[in-house]
Amino acid sequence: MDHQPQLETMAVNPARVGNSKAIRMKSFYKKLAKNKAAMVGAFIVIVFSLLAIFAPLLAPYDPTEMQLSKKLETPSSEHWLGTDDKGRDILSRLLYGSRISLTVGILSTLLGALTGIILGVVAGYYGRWVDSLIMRICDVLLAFPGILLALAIVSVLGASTTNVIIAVAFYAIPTFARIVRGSTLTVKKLEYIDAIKAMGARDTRIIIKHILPNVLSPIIVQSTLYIASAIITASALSFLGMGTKPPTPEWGTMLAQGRSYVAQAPHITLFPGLVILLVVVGFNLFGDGLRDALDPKTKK
Amino acid sequence: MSLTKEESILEVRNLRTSFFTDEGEVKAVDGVDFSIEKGKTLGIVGESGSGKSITSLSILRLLQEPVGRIKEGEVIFKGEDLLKKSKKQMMAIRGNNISMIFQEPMTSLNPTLTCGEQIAESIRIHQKLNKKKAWEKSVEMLKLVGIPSPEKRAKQYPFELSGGMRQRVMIAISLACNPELLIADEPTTALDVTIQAQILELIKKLQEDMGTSLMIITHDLGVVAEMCDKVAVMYCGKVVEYADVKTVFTDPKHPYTIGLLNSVPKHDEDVEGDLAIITGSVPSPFNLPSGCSFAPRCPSAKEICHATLPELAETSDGDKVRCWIYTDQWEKEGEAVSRHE
Amino acid sequence: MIGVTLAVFLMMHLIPGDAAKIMAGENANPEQIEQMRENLGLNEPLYQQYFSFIGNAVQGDLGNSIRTSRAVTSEIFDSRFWITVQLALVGTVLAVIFGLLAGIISATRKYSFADVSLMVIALFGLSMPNFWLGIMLIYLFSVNLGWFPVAGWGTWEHMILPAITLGTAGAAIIARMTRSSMLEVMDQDYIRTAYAKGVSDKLVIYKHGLRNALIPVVTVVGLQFGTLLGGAVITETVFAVNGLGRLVIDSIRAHDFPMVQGTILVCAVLFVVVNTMVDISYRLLNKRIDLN
Amino acid sequence: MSDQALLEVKELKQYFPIKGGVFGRTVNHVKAVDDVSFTVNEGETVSIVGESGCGKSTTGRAILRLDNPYSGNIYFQGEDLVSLSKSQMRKKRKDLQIIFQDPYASLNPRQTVSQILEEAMEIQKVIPKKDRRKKITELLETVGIGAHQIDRYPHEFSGGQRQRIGIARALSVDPKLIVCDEAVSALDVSIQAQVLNLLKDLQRKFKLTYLFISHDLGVVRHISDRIIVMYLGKIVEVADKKSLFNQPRHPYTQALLSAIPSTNITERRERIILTGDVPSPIDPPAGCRFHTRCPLAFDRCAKEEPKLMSVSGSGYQQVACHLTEESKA
Amino acid sequence: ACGGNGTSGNESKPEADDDESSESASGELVFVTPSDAPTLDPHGQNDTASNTATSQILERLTDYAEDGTVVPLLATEFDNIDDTTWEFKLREDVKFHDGSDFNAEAVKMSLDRILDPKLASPKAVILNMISEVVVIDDYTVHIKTEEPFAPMPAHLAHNAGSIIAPSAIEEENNGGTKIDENPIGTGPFKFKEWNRGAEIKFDKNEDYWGEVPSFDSISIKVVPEQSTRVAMLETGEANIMLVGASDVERVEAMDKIEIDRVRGTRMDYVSFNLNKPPYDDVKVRQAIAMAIDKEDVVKGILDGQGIPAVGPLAPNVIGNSQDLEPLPYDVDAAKELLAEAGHPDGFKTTIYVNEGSKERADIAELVQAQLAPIGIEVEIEVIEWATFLEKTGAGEHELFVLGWTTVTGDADYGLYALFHSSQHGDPGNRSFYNNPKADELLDKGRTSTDQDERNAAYAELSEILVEEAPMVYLHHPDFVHGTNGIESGLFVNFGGTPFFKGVKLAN
Ligand SMILES: Nc1ncnc2c1ncn2[C@@H]1O[C@H](COP(=O)(O)OP(=O)(O)OP(=O)(O)O)[C@@H](O)[C@H]1O
Ligand SMILES: Nc1ncnc2c1ncn2[C@@H]1O[C@H](COP(=O)(O)OP(=O)(O)OP(=O)(O)O)[C@@H](O)[C@H]1O
Ligand SMILES: [Mg+2]
Ligand SMILES: [Mg+2]
Ligand code: NI
Repeated sequence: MDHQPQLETMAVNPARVGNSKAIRMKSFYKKLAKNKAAMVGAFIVIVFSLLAIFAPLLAPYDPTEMQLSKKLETPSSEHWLGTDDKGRDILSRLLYGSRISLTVGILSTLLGALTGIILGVVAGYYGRWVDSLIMRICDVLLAFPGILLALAIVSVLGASTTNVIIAVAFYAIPTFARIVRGSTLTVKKLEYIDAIKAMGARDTRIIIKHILPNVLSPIIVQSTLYIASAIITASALSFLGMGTKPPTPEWGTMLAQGRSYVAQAPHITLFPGLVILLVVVGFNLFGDGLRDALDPKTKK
Repeated sequence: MSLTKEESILEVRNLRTSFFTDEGEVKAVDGVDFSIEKGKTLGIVGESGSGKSITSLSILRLLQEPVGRIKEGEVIFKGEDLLKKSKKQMMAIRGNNISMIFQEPMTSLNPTLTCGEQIAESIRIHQKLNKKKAWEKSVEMLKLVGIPSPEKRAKQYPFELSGGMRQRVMIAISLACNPELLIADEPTTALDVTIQAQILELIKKLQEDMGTSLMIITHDLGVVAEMCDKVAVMYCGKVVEYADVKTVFTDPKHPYTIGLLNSVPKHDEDVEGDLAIITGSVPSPFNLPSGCSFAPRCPSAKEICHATLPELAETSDGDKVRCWIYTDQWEKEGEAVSRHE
Repeated sequence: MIGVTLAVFLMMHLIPGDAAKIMAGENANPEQIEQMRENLGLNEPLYQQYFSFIGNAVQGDLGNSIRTSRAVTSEIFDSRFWITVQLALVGTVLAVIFGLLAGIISATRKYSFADVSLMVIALFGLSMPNFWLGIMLIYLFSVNLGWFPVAGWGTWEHMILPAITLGTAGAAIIARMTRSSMLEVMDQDYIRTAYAKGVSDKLVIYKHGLRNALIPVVTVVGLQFGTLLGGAVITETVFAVNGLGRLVIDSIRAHDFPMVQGTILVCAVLFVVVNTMVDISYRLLNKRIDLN
Repeated sequence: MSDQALLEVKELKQYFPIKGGVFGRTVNHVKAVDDVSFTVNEGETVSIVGESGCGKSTTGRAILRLDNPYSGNIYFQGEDLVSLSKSQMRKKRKDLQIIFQDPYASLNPRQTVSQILEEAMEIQKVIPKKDRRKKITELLETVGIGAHQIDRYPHEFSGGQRQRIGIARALSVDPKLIVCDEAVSALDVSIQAQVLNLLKDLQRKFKLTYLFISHDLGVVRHISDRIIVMYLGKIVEVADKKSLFNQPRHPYTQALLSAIPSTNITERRERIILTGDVPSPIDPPAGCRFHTRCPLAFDRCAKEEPKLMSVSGSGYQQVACHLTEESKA
Repeated sequence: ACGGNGTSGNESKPEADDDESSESASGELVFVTPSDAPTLDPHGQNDTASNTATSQILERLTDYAEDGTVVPLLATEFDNIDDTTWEFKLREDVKFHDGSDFNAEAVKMSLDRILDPKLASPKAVILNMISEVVVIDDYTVHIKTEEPFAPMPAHLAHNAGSIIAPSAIEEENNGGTKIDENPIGTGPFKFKEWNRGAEIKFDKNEDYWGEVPSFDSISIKVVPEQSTRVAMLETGEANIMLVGASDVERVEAMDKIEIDRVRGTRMDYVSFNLNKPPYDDVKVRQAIAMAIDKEDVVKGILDGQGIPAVGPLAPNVIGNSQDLEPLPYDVDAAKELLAEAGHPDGFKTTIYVNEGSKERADIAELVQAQLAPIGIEVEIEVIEWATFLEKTGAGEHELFVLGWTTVTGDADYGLYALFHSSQHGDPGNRSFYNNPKADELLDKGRTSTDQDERNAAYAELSEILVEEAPMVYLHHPDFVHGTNGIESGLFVNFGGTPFFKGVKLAN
């Protein structure tokens, strides 16, 4: 479900930002490369991205073509992962589905993160009433229990892939805004910001050149984690009939539709389920690894 | 003046502690020898990163294993090697026989326990007093360290106290069980001078009252001069000079000690013109120079200094110095060579 | 709170399309729509509508459901609200218990087999779609093992599976959170102080470590409660529990706007209340907050 | 002190609001700097000393308008900085620079040394683009960093070197006044001495004026011409170096001086140990702010605030204490 | 919130005990359904959930026997005393649940109510041929029609003919509790409580005039998730459910589960909105009809649990003709037709389908897939049942999937409401089909007392309906109920309505 992994990640620790950059930059890649879990995560993510890109080349069948005579076939050499309740090739659907699910995950995160970043930086940098206003808005957004907000948005806008993206993105905004605001507040207090201000730099320069790059790393971590939960939220929306429309082979929809066959043909839910799990785990591992690598405090 | 077991409460011999990091081994403490006489005060000075804190943590075996490890050496406390003790035995010694005050009064107290509880805790552990008795004792301790209205303060949380008060609470904790040895790691660095004066005065007074031996770690030479009987000067994990406090300030031997003393701007005498300085900077712990670590910055270094590490050897007047200058070897060497990076 | 009501209100009123038209149906003639508009008070200016909405809401009147024409408040509070609150509470309790346990075990045995396997489980718990987990639990525990009833509400047995479904993600988050918070705390100076006092490992972990590590975890529990309320939509559908979540989704599908408005408002208010409570307990737990 | 005043601070107050209550209203103020006036002449070094939290940095920041002052005037070369608009101030910043305490936090970790310096020049447009590289090399040479290190990142330097880069950045716009906020406090003694020497050098070379903020009286004695002692947002004593160290007038100054542990082993002085802590700047004590800790305090101190008054002596000295006033009367 | 938790915990305990004790006595029958009844007013919405619920508590003058014939129920006998008058003799020993007597007056009040234009009952269509109900004496009524109406007894057997207690009707008329919440009938069960969205509870009627049910109560539980329903049946938490075709095979294979299969008079269809272009063009409709492979539907979606439709009527409906020539499955021809209609590249459209029925959702998907080759891009919108009825009744749809059950087993019912121009919208003609010729034939079939003449009219009509294709007639599914823990006695009529009064629970 829509987790709130933002709470798990740190805001920038003032001591960490400038202070330990030394150890940080140099050993970042090393640390990341050493973190086996993160590498597994990265591998999973990359493989699925490639699969998504090359889905049309790789998919053996048309993902929406029904062959009712071949419904619910178990995995065979012809249909590697079997067929679903309408005789569609599950492998092909999963391959095409990766495009949609990843797009939903990534685009919604991107959209949400971007808006969140802008709001967060503005709130954190200018403070005072701007800050109060933006943070109140975020509080209000956060006050709507997770998926309810998405549901309400989808029900208002209508169910479609685009609207699912918008809905999920919407929910991401306060999360990101808060993190960025927090980081901005700490970065803002650092002396190099004052130094450049004393130089006579304009606010825009300070924000774009000096604050943004230094608040980005928690955002990157958060994004990878959020992509994972976006995929799950999207699939939950599908379950409730408010997600992407059939016959779009979105993973969540596949999982939701196949659930009546859990007992007689487990493979048609097993595979989408596994794939969601794998990708989400992949993003999570990668995100965790990124966080650890970016956090100079982790030893070993 | 040789040190024997009878008069010294703590004797550290050839202590070596390393950290094993991604970048390689950091020899944080690399051969440290000193001893503390009963009831006396030893000061350890040196620049940041010279291994002062790690030395003290090694004594109490409080290093973060497995990253940091004591590789060799002996820590003889009252005739027994602490490094050979079991975990349980160590627990009984910590806080009871040897206790410690840390640098940061802000972060060294548990924010979720009241000051009284934190003092009472070590009393209950070591003196097996019941809750009420321990509490009374801890209030008494607070009074002893000069905190006004101690009953009230005992019930407060650390955040409700100022930095100076917190450091007093730390002192109360560490002295609660009448330790024989108190290790104070930069006890006043985070405090203002007027507060620092209060705390140093307090420590001195309590030490006299209780007869505690004291080991003070600091980078402030003034503090050493005011507080200590003996001084160990550290550089890059090694003791480079170990002597009586008077000797160190009036007749320093090691070029590093000399440089250090000269580069401190003094508030009580006028220095015209520029300060005397030590050129260069402390080498990276990953990349220590061969030979004497101070050689690259040393104005009088010769070839042998760059090549071979000198021993910590006794000079004629009883000081111990780790420097070739005070060996017979020195005369045989040629001109000074400097190898500045 | 005002923001919340305003947001709920605006969401329902500023959406593309005319509520009256939607409610009156597409083929309705203009008079009918006008009539509907009047009934709903939609031809008053927006701010006035908002104030009457607030005025009524304060008096406990959230309007009448279009679907059942009963009062929204009685639809919500007669039983559904309590069912969902119960479910969410039990879910939270489960999540907290298991999350904390796992987190502590993991943190104290860093990089051990137990740690790694617990964290892998937590990761899976985090990655598992709710409904899928629910269906799997039904098949495993109800159909195959027969331990719990499949669906419905009433006895504590009914609560277990939905609560597990609901709490799993929370437990996973809490476990991960506890672990990292615990590890961070164990790095603090005051832990070293405790060791230097001669405190035993166990006592250091539970008395000094856990107490401080819990502080950030408590906030998560509060926020988790909101997520749980959201998750109730799914859980209640899978387990045929007639709570708020079902009401929301049914109302959304039926375009029963007063009902959607009411339920979402109630959820949001509940969330805010819970978080305020968490905030207070947080303060009690950690008086440092007062300083900032 | 015949020089024309480069900087004149008049009745500067800096109150920070404390938000509280349900609606985040301002419930109180931190009176960080409370009615402070002083002048800095061209080419001299004026230091501000005092305990932590007494308002030293706040004063420095207010002068540079990093935080806008609550009230008061700041005349720089006769022009009131407080009345300048944001963009006018931006132009003025060329003449006023600041060096910070933390050699880690004061440089953007994502910029190379040359980028840091170039950006400074770009903002103030002091040097045409094509000459910048040359100027950067010169600057670095001046502060003692080799030209081969021009494209390195801050983390590749030691603390002392980083502080030098900070100094180079401040110099890059040819300022007249540099505020050094604890510029050497974070450095090890051996490095601190190097940087102090450098600062002195530069002052001679570029005719700089320093406003030097520090809590280390040793450092202050070494570098300053005149010294301002602050306590809890107020100036308690202003004097030239000699007068201050040889004949401190204010009881606080005296206590401060005597509290510093001395390396002079042979001559032990009697120390004045103050009791208690510095009171909170939110509710400072009435009357003389030091009276709660002053060993010499008497009735009047609790009631009446002493004014800063000149005292006769060998040099320039001003004290805010009823004692000196009474002894004079 | 802690308090809330505590108290409700306490509350739930005794409840649990109650459940157990009552179960051991003689038990509760649990029927699970995907969606709640919109109403418990037998004159309200005409949908399966409402009909199933109200059929247990309210009775009609007549009833359908297992073989499809009409038999007396609350009447003892009925007769056609002249062309336009039916005489019904009533049972004398019957009391309503509130203790009042069942009599002719009650019959008149109930029938008048459903015919009352102010009530605007969606079910009025079933009985609106009645012109007057005349009370002859306490236990005799005459039901008069304008025109001769042959299938009158069959119509009165429908749920719409339910007789409601006069007290309840009066209470509603006086502004009191609505029938919806206070349905009082004569049936073997009486209304106990309705937890909207979750559960409807009926208790057995101890004073039932017939054989008193052998068990205590019925619980109709709303369980939206199909897999949850199946799981409940499997564990015995539910006794009866309508098994979706896709689950039949699996449910059949389960240990304790019995299967009850009834060939239905139901016809599932995809309907057009003839008021909305392009569906006002017969060619478009034909094209779509020809692009859909009904064999596929039966095999793929019904899993063989049904038969493909040739026309609008199932083979067991009186008046059907099975030698119709259905529009062939011919994708190329369909394309051509579409091109002729001016849509060579197809178009975009939306299909509505109600939530909770996997079959219909599947049909929608299949339609979507099968229309894709002729260029029609279909978007599926899943809508909650009550809203679905509202929207399609109001003609907001373009396409929708729905079924029609000929509950009277007579062609008149199977066709009149769906295709007569007087029945637009809610009454049944949701395709807004409007053809005077069809109206004429429908009227003829309705009024003629000669069955041959009727058959001829319906045959001709069926051909027109196939040609004009106001909807795509897909198939006639079987009604398959799965039962667990039931010994005997479940009766499901050809309309798919289950009757629980005769059920014997297993121990
Ligand atoms: N946990 C650790 N991992 C790796 N290296 C460490 C760790 N702790 C300390 N070190 C290294 O050990 C060396 C000695 O550190 P130590 O803390 O003893 O210095 P110090 O003399 O106490 O300095 P300071 O005056 O700054 O407190 C330093 O080079 C430091 O980088
Ligand atoms: N932005 C701010 N908001 C609120 N209070 C502030 C702010 N900046 C400083 N203060 C308060 O003003 C007082 C003076 O602070 P300032 O930083 O000027 O002290 P300082 O003399 O520089 O101390 P230090 O030696 O620790 O640097 C302190 O009590 C501080 O807490
Ligand atoms: Mg240290
Ligand atoms: Mg400062
Ligand atoms: Ni509670």
